[in-house]
Amino acid sequence: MSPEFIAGIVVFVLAGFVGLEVISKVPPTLHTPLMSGANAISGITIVGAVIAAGLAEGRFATALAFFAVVAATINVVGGFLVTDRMLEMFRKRPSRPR
Amino acid sequence: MSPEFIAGIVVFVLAGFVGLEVISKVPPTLHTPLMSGANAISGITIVGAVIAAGLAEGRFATALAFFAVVAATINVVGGFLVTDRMLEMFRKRPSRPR
Amino acid sequence: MQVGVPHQHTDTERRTPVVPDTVATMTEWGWNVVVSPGIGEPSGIPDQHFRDAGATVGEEAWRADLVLVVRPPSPHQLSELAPGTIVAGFLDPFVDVDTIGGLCVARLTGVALEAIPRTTLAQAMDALSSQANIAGYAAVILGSMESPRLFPMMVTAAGTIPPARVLVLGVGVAGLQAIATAKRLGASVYAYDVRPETKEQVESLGARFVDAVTVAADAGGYAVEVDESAQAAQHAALTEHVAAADLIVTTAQIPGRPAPLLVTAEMVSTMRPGSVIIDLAAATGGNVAGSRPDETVAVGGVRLLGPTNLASQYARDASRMLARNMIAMLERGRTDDHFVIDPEDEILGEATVVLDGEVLHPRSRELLEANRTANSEAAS
Amino acid sequence: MQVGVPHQHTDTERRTPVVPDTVATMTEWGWNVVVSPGIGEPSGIPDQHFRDAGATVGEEAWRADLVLVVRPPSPHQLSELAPGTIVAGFLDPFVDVDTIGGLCVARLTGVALEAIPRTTLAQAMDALSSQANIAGYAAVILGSMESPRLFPMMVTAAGTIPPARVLVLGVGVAGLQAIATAKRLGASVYAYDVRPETKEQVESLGARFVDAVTVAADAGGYAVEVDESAQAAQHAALTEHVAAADLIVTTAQIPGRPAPLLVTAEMVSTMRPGSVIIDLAAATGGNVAGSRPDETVAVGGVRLLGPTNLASQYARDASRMLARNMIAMLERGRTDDHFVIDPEDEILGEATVVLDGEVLHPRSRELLEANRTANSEAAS
Amino acid sequence: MTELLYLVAAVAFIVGLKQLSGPRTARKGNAVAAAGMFLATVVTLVELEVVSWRVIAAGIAVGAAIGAALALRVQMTAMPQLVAAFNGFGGAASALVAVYELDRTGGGFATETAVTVVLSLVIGVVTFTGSFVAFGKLQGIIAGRPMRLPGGQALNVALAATTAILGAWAAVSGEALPFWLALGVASIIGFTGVLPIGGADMPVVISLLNSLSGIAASMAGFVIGNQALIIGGALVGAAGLILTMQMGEAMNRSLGNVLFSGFGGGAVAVETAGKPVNRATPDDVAIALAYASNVLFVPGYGLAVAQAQHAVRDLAAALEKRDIAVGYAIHPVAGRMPGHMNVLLAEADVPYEQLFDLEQSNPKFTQTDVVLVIGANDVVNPSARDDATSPIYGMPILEVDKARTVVVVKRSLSPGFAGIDNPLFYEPDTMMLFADGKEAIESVLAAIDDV
Amino acid sequence: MTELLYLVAAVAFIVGLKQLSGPRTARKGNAVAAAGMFLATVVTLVELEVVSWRVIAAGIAVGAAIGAALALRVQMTAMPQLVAAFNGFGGAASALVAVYELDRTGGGFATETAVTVVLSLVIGVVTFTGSFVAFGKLQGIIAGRPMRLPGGQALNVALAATTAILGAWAAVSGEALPFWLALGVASIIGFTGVLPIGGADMPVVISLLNSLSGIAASMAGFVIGNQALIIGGALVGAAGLILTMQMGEAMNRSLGNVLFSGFGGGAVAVETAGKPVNRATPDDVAIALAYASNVLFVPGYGLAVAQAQHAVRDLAAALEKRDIAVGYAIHPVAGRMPGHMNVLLAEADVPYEQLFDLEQSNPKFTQTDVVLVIGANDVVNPSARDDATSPIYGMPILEVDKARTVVVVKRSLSPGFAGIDNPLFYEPDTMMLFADGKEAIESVLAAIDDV
Ligand SMILES: NC(=O)c1ccc[n+]([C@@H]2O[C@H](COP(=O)([O-])OP(=O)(O)OC[C@H]3O[C@@H](n4cnc5c(N)ncnc54)[C@H](OP(=O)(O)O)[C@@H]3O)[C@@H](O)[C@H]2O)c1
Ligand SMILES: NC(=O)c1ccc[n+]([C@@H]2O[C@H](COP(=O)([O-])OP(=O)(O)OC[C@H]3O[C@@H](n4cnc5c(N)ncnc54)[C@H](OP(=O)(O)O)[C@@H]3O)[C@@H](O)[C@H]2O)c1
Ligand SMILES: NC(=O)c1ccc[n+]([C@@H]2O[C@H](COP(=O)([O-])OP(=O)(O)OC[C@H]3O[C@@H](n4cnc5c(N)ncnc54)[C@H](O)[C@@H]3O)[C@@H](O)[C@H]2O)c1
Ligand SMILES: NC(=O)c1ccc[n+]([C@@H]2O[C@H](COP(=O)([O-])OP(=O)(O)OC[C@H]3O[C@@H](n4cnc5c(N)ncnc54)[C@H](O)[C@@H]3O)[C@@H](O)[C@H]2O)c1
Repeated sequence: MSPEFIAGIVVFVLAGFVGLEVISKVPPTLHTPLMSGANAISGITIVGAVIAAGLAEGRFATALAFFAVVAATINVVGGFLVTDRMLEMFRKRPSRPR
Repeated sequence: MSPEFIAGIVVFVLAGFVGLEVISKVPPTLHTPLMSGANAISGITIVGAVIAAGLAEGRFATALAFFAVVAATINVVGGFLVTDRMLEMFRKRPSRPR
Repeated sequence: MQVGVPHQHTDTERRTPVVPDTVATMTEWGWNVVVSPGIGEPSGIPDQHFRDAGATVGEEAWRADLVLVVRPPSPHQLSELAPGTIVAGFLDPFVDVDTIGGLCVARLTGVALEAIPRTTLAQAMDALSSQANIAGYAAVILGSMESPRLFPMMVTAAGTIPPARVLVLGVGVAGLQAIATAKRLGASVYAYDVRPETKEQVESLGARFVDAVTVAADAGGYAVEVDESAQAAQHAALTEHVAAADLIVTTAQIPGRPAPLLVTAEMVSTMRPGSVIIDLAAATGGNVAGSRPDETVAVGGVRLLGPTNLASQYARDASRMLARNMIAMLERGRTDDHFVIDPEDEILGEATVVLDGEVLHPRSRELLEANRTANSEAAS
Repeated sequence: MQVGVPHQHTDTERRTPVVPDTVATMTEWGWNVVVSPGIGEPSGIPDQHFRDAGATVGEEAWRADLVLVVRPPSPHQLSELAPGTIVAGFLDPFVDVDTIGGLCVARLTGVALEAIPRTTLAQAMDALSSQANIAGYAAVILGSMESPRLFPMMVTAAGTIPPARVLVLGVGVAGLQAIATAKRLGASVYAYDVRPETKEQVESLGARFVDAVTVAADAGGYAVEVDESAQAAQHAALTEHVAAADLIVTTAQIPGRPAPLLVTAEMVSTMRPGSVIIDLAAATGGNVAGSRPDETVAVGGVRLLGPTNLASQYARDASRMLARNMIAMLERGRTDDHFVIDPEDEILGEATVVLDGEVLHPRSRELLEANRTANSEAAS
Repeated sequence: MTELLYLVAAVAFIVGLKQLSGPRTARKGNAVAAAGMFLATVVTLVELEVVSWRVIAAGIAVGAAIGAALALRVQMTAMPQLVAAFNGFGGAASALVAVYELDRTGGGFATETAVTVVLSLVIGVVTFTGSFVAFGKLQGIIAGRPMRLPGGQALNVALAATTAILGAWAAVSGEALPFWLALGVASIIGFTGVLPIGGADMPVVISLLNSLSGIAASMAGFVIGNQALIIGGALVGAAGLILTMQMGEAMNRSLGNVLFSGFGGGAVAVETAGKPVNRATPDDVAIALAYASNVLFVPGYGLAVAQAQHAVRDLAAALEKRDIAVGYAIHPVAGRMPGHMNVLLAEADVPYEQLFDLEQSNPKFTQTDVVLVIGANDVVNPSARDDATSPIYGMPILEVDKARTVVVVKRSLSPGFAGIDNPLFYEPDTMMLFADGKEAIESVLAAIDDV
Repeated sequence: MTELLYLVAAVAFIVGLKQLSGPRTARKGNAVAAAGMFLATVVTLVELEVVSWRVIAAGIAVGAAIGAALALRVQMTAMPQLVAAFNGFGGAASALVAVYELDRTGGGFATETAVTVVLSLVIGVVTFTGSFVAFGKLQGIIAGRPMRLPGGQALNVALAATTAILGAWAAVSGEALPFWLALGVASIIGFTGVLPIGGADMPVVISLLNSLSGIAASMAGFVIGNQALIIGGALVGAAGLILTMQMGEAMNRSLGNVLFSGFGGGAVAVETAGKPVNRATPDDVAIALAYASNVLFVPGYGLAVAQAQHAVRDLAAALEKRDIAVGYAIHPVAGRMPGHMNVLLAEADVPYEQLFDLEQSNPKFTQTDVVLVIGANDVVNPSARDDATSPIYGMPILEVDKARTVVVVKRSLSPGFAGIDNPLFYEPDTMMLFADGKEAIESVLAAIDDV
């Protein structure tokens, strides 16, 4: 195995632990927003897609890369936006007549 | 910066986050044992000391390496043992007359 | 319309069927209210307060279209009323044959609070409940006065006083309030009722339920009579609890039937001297052997009290609640400035035991007929 | 040693200074106890129980080495006792000059429970506390019987009954128990005392303290008399609370002085008709203008009760606690099978107001001398 | 330098995730994570030796337009399926990256790289197809009830085994074919794995697929040798797993149970007479309370049965500490005797000033953020007001349905003393917390400390 | 392969640390971490191209002997200083490794490596000297009270600045001298930094030094290019920091306060009349209760003042849920009126069967694991039994001092009604929890859920 690959494994394991530990007890009301936010983060694959698109040569490769970028961007942009919408409710309501 | 050095920084940051997150609220009774256990882990420098000792050539270098190994070993062996002693109290007492 | 509230106080009756608040409401409706002087005195309501609310204070309270009463008027009083007069209040329509007879003879209309159905809807008019509630409270206060024991537990420099033990038999409205009051005072409370659902209710007040015979209630939520073997089983289960009690409050009733005997003379004899029994069912025969209405009977060292109108002791609040029940009932029949009875109404219709001299309620009719039969048998 | 427990019951006295438990202890000590017949009846203790504990039941209770009493014997009774006899119990040694005189004349020894010091150490013998405690409870029960109001708040179908408002003036032992009992019954309780530390104590029972003049207590923890301007300020601060109260219980006392006047006639007149005042200080002049010992006085619609011996109502527990106090005191003086008084003892020495005809307690001596002066002045 | 900037982005993800898991910080956390993503993308673009900017620009423009439109248009109630769809795209992107590499190299990878290529292909495509099946179920395009497949779970086991064998072949052979075959077989697993699961369990499934899409991204990171992907993907993979387990717990189902039982077709423990109710957990109630500015408690007979008075008083005290105004609305016939509630609340030392009777309470409800009904039923039954055929029509009630949110604590949907059903329970603004009154209030109290 | 085995060791450290922070798993966690350390060491030895085994063997033998001897001999009360000493050795080892590299290379490092060499030298030596000063203070070799230095904090600032400048010089120059100078100056900081801090604050200081020794190890890892050191050191550095902050919090002191105020010379908020008391936190009490098999509550006037009756009842219920037997010992004159405690406990619905009076209670105490005294004072004062000169000599008391552990909850050491001091508070088996009764019990209740 290449040193980079091994370094990758080390990083993978450590990041995994961070992921496990960073989430403590989450109130159920936050389950969906948290899932949605995490999902948007998994759109990091956009970086891969962009790299591929930047280097792509040939019809098929370009098409692949294009779709990869589109898909990843949908995930990222849509994901963060929708999460924010869901979280709008977490603003303290002022006392008000209805 | 060498790639290894950068990889080291990445690993350092991630491990740091794991360290921050892995300790949640600790009851005060466990403060000292936890400190002691963590302290024993910081004796990981024994690995460095051993490497140095294995490669050391020359009086001064050997002496340095020797003392490094001694100091690190004290930290590791003493640290884990004393932690264990402190933790002996965490065994549930059975009902008993005194 | 003319409304009269006559003076009816006796040794055991201190309530009024109106309070200044409800008088003000009737005045607002355009009704003229006349109250007898001094009627509010035991409740701490001076005549002036009634005047301020719009009433006239005077002696002509019996001369009215609607007469409000806290107990059945005498046959003589009824006979002096103008035909068509409505008499509303406690009329004891299923027991007091004279009153029913009197209403018929004088061609009056009688609206009995006792005949209001015990439904969720009619609760605001349910004077039996409101007064039983007070009676339950009163029984425990009276019992704690009569008892030589302190009710709460006290650990003191002069020794530890254990909590008094209170047993409540019959857990209807009065029984529940008795439990609550005894618990408040710190007593250790046990209770029993024949209806099974009362177990949960007893426990919801933090008291302990005595497990003995239980029999499901009838459709109206009232208890049914139990047979002899079941009664024997009741007695057996209750014996130890009776013997251990410092105070017993009994409230068990079965509508239309004599009160069940729950504590026999033998059981009373096992009680510690100084113990007290308050039998709230004394008027209908009593739950305790030897109890007599409105008397105190000593049996060995045990005292048996049979108060029949304890609620009246707390005249101010009893009157306040009674007046609220009354006004809720009147409001149901009010049209413009009149009080009109619709015999088909599910509440007022039920409560109107006699309409213009005609007996409407089947149980009152039964009572009259039974009485006639008895009279004619006696005569023959 | 011969111990006698004579019958002393009156209308207002139902207690005994011994119960079977303490008789058994004395018997164990080798003392012979004689109790008058029927002495335990109001407490629900049959004579047989005393016998079972080792006592003789008989009439010769006055002929003993040690006579235990629940109230001062009459001078006549004292004069018949053999010289040297010890009389122990409530002797009213700072007020009742006849008793002190009687003890001297007959050359007796008097051990007064009233003279036991109120120290932490002597608490087991502190009968004033144990009886005041019961009196505080009794005052509230009595008040709730007399009041036309229910004490707890009740939200019901027949309207909302607000909680009764109870005002407790003087927060010593009796006052605290009165507060606790009224709170238990669900009343809304306010209290006031002149000693500042009582604020915390009142709040520790969940009641509200009325902020008015406070003055630090004397070294013994007793209140001191306040001057006229302070008294006026007290009255001003209390006026609104008096007017709002359904029940007032007053317990304020100053040792050796007449009870302070806390509720003036004018303040009484502002109260709602039907309100009740229980003045536990009536015997020493009363905290309320117009109250009279052991009588009920009606002022407008307000009733003033001045019971002087409420504890005795709860004869069983009052006797039980009193007997425990008594036995603790006797134990302190017991040597083998005798009861010996060491005038130097910090507790028994204090309590022995008269020793073999000689007055030891300074306050009793003052009393006697004041009386002699008054007599001689009257004579001259 | 790139690597260190990627590290900064990774730190933003970590901080963002942490903040997303607390109600107070969640919004900020989302923004922080988004900023990290922006940084990572910009760094990539800057560092890149680009052949064609056109493809990238077009791809980002199209993707951003679609994503934004969906995110901003869709109704709140359709959120879960939207997340599923987004997740599917994420999985697809990872798979596409791997396909691209496969296409570029023709399959001649080092063994360990080949393993990661297979993993990112397989996991990516399973996420893709699985997410769209979940989307379809929630959106109603595919029937929500569990679908029985021929062969049942055996089919899935067979498919998984086939994929594994194909993967092994790919890793050792250096040929492209087995990669493609593995991709094909795995794409079926998305269907066969999710179709048998009922609609009610979909949120848990989506969360699991979300975790998988993280792993896929991480594997894609190995494929193209990019640490940003490895770290970000691993983070989401692990965090998503924890979240999935917590969601299962909240529904009282283990993960295995959800995936393999096939029974989650809306099988709720309580019979809701066909009508849907909003079942709440103590945490939901705690959040509703914590974000209210005033709260009214409505006690009933169930409070007495559960002896929950002390717990309620404790909860009220906790709310007051947070400057939330509390009161108690007492119906005249709540409980089983006159003054029943008064006895209990006095025992728990609730100050009389906080008690309101019917006349005082009813005007308050329209101004009340949360009404907490504890074991009351008949006295809050709107049919007494609205339904002339109801046996209790005409009885005055506490009009709790006028409040912004109503929480009802009782053990089931069974009726009260009057024996009639209560339409309040099925209102959209009503949350039902099914539990014994005392236990329920105690758990809400425990949960409120964490909000 | 070495790297992956190091990774396994790192995972063991992570798991070990996590388990160490919970009472139930702490012992296991320690073992797991130790196993990780063993693995890392063995892997190193196996992979090493050794010049001389002798030095290694001798070093390990000597170190293990010393470490084991110290760990097993020292008394429980001397644990904190022992930890300090061990920590000092750890710091020294890291510094020595860096010195060794410096010696080997003569200072010609790449800039970034030079920075890490400086850091491991400096941090290592500060840890070393600082730890031994802390050790000396706790062991009584150096005076425990804060020592004022000439120049105060300015001196430390100056020293730190000098070190930084020397470090910068070292990083750019490629010469050995600045390294040595930095080492020298930094070794002084260990003294000047810790001497001004009072003995009472030493545990926090040791924890901080522990965190620093982790960083030193991590830097040493960079120096010799070993990931095991980087990861392990970073873990401890971060975890130690969190722990340090929590310890400061438990003592109500911020970290800055501890380091720079110089007032921690046993400056406890409560006047202890010269005698030491064991101050406990709610968590300590929670653990003591959770590991008991029976508990007696002793209420006094303070319970009434604090109106803590409901809280106590809740705590009792929580203990009963854990199968711990509870009861209440009521002294005849507890409170300010006869039956005072009864009123309150009845209000809180404590069953009468759980109440024991003086005669019933006293035989129980010797069998009782934990007695929780809440706002009682005179009635548990042993001088009434033991001290014939006491004004309350002869009063019967609740003999709580016979129990295994006594916890006293009150706001201060001030006396009760009788106005006299209470020797119970200074007993070694007594823990004092200084707080308002209600708040104290509520925090204990909150803490017990986490045990
Ligand atoms: N106040 C009076 O004087 C009086 C007298 C007699 C009758 N009533 C009648 O009683 C009724 C009172 O109304 P209400 O709203 O107070 O009570 P309700 O309508 O009887 O409803 C009580 C509810 O409490 C729930 N419950 C029971 N035990 C529980 C527990 N341990 N934990 C949580 N919930 C529990 C029950 O639902 P689950 O089983 O689903 O938990 C039930 O639906 C009225 O119909 C009134 O007319 C009143
Ligand atoms: N029972 C009776 O009838 C009666 C009558 C009169 C006198 N006494 C006397 O009163 C004493 C009773 O003994 P005790 O042990 O119950 O009480 P105590 O000796 O008076 O002690 C009470 C303790 O409670 C603490 N405290 C006060 N408020 C508190 C709060 N909010 N939270 C926590 N702790 C609080 C106080 O310490 P901090 O200030 O440090 O918090 C005080 O030391 C005896 O001396 C007895 O003789 C009794
Ligand atoms: N719908 C409403 O809102 C409403 C209002 C008030 C009362 N009620 C119901 O009406 C019913 C009767 O109440 P009540 O107080 O007028 O009852 P009651 O006065 O007729 O009887 C008192 C109690 O005695 C009990 N009893 C009878 N025979 C007994 C026996 N042999 N042994 C033991 N106990 C015996 C009864 O079960 C009853 O609980 C109850 O179910 C009550 O809940 C309903
Ligand atoms: N050491 C002990 O253990 C012990 C035992 C019992 C009583 N005590 C103490 O003895 C003291 C007296 O108790 P007591 O019940 O016998 O008192 P008491 O009967 O002499 O007086 C009753 C109360 O009236 C109050 N009072 C007097 N003048 C007043 C005025 N002008 N306005 C308002 N209130 C006034 C007093 O402060 C006192 O609280 C208290 O401090 C009590 O705590 C101590």
